[in-house]
Amino acid sequence: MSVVVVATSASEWTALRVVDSLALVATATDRFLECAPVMLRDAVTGLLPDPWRWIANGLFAIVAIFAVFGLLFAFLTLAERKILGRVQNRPGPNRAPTPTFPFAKFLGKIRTYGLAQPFADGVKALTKEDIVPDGADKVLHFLAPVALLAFATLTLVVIPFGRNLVALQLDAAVLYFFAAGAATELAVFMAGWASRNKYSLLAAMRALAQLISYELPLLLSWVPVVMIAGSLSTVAIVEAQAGWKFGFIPHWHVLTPWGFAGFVIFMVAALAESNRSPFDLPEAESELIAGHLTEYSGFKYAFFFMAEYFGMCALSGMAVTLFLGGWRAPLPFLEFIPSYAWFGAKLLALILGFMWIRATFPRLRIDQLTRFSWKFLVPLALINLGNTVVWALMSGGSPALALARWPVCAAIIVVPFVWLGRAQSASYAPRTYRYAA
Amino acid sequence: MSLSPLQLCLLFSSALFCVGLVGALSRSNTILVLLGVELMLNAANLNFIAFWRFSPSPSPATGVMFVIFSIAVAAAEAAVGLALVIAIYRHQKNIRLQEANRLKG
Amino acid sequence: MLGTGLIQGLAVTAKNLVGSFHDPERYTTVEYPEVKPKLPENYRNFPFLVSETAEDPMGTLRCVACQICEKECPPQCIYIVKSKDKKLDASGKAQLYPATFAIDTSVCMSCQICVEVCPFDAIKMDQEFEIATTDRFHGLLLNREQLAKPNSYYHQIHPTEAAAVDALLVAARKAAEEKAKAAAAAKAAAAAKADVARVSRPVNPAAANTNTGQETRATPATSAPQPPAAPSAEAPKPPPPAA
Amino acid sequence: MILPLVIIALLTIAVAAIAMTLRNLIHSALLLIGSWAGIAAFYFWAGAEFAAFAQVLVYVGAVSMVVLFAVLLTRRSRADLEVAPDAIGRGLGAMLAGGAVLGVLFGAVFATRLDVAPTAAPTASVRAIGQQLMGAHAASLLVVGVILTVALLGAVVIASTDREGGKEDAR
Repeated sequence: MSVVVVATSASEWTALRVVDSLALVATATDRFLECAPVMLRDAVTGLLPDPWRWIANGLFAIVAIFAVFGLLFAFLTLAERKILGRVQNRPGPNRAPTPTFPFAKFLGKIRTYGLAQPFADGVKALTKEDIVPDGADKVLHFLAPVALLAFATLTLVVIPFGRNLVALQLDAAVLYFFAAGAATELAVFMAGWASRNKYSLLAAMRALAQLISYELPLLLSWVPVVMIAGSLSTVAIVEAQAGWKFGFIPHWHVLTPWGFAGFVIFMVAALAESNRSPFDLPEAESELIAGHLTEYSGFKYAFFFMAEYFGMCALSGMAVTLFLGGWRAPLPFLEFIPSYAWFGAKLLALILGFMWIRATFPRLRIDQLTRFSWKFLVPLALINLGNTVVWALMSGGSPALALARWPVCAAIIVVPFVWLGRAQSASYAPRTYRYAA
Repeated sequence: MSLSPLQLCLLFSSALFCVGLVGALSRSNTILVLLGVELMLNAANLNFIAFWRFSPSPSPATGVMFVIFSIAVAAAEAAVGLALVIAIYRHQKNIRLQEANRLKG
Repeated sequence: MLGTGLIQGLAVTAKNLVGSFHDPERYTTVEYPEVKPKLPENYRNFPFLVSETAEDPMGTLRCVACQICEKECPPQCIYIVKSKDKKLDASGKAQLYPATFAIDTSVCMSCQICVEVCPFDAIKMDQEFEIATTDRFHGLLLNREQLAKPNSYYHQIHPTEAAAVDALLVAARKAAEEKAKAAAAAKAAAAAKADVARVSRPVNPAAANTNTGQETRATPATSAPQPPAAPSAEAPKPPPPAA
Repeated sequence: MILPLVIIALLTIAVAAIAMTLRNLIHSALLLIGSWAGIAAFYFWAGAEFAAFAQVLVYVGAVSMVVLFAVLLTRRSRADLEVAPDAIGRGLGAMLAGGAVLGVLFGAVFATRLDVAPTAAPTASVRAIGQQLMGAHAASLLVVGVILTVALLGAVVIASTDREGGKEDAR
């Protein structure tokens, strides 16, 4: 049922070429919903002659990604504001009227729980004046949001959104993901520097320090997954999490001690990498008046926003792929639901978690932020790496050994967590002031 | 005369090398000199990949191996070099290479 | 252990998230244009003029154009022109009335000094906050007609304060009546009879708690034990020298 | 086959050359990052995916950050803005030297017979690279690890301030 087309040559890297014909889809699954996206693509691009087809397939994938994630972005902004509102015991945006242009006379204003809010925001962003500061570096000022969005979008292409739904199948897909993601901090720096604003520059420097600090735990946290799965390909990693133990416990990496630790480290680092709330120092509105976003308005600002959500989606999607079994169903009898629906559900759950965290925690100080990474997350991720080795070595032996690895590996990660955590907690103790009485 | 792809690659890398060389020799800013050196290093890496790609009997991934090690060493070099730049700056309040001519602090 | 506090925090926000859906008591906001917020009684913004009745606000203004507030107003946003003629007030006494009474709310700083100095309880603080206008010069300059609001409205927005004011007024009026009666008795005793015209008071429907004429207000200065009214009551009818 | 190579090569060289002539340090650093990305594109063209991603990850992701940090931490003084009197002479000398090296290298490339048939691209799967790294090159990998660690420590030691009692914020 699983069709994994092995990359025959490295230069054949373009386009959705996982499944090239309907026949292959039919072997993949006989359910209509499951293969609907690929069938739709083939119906569109099948009209073209063969040499053009892979380009058309690639374009189709790009359009699909932009359409799906653009729409998702629009409604995630609304969802975020709604959730933040609910957490603060207020209803959130609920007033944007749905345009009823031809029937406005009869219908009046229809307020669909604020569902039209994203479109109102979009129109507002489009029609706002695009302000470029006088002393700004005009080219870089323009380039920064574009580059940021481009890099954020690049990361989306290697994520398998469903069975056979990956825009670009690479041998080293995970490496590609983080290589493309590493470039986003460059764009943030460009934005901060080009604005010629002291706050923006400070934000740029903070962004650099923060992103360098958290790149390390982010990279270290997924290495165990690659070790266990034995591949850097996202498709293969999802494949490695197939099946159920005893028929109901899925073989997801998050359900192992090392996988759980890796997942948590990954998510914390992902929060920092996507500049989300407890770690949103580069755009801290209360101290840096929105940091590198200060001098942006209109659609460039919308681009930054879009890139943030794209990055969040990409990192959450990667977490789903690496730890939560990708597009696989959690229970065998639930497999009738199409794979992309499962992926979407997991993705939304993680993003919801991001929003929940944003609604809860106050912002860290910059020294706490870097200390948390270097003194806590990085050592923990390294220990987790060794933990995985222990796990892998113990899994080969007798059943007793295989059972014993659970407490052993759990202890290997929990003891350092408590120990390092105590030092961390001490460092967050009430601040003593040197000069104040 | 027609150039083989390998020769094109070599021309590419030598041109890049010379750009780095001219930059490293002509600029007085320490950071730019360092960047020129990095560029030269990258040009050398290009050659590894080119020879690996077009060799008659490519041994598995040797060229890539070279490049990976080279990149790692270059990263170390960049880190130390830029730390030196900051040390120089702290010392003489600018980073002009010509003025960094004293061994004694 | 590190992280327990974080989980506690997450639990609190999760409780809010779920609770706000089924428990309207949790809401800290109201859906404003449709639902008006219930303002606290002490809320105030700009002054208004108290009239006895809602039917004839101009005829029953308590204000006698004494101009104390105009002189006391720190930003000088009150403008009063006295009337030439006199008009019977609620208590049936002939009084001056403001021919023009204007407050520039763009200048007013809501200090409430005008309310405190008014000897006649004729000016009070309003709670009307939807005062946006498209004309910043004339739209914010409120005239007599716009300022006048009935006593019942005052009771609506500041119930306890209005009750206290009315109680004082009633007490003052009673004291005045008694004094008037005593004076009348004395007069009757002294100068026999034939002054029936003075005695009959107009019977006002609102008189029970709003009959607060100048006369009743002026008398406590000498007779009634009313400390709050005492300082300003020395100059009853004519505008006093500006302090 | 050849066309992408030519485009990548010309773009990379042009970007690097412009970067080396600009006076604005940030601009030249950003352009150099662009040329590093161009080199990664070349690796990709040559079929060395892993090297390309490593190049992007290390150069565009890490080295560029260090460079930009160094630029930001070293404020430029007035003296840096004006052209030094010996700059022109030095530039000419550099051009001469560079031209000479370029001539020698080009001459060597042209003179040598390198008529290798462009066979099918050799594959370097991640698995093969991993096995090589852990097998034949394990010793070198260790040495590189040591070098990186030492370099990191050395960089911290060099760049750190040695003020007395500099522990004031270390809590």
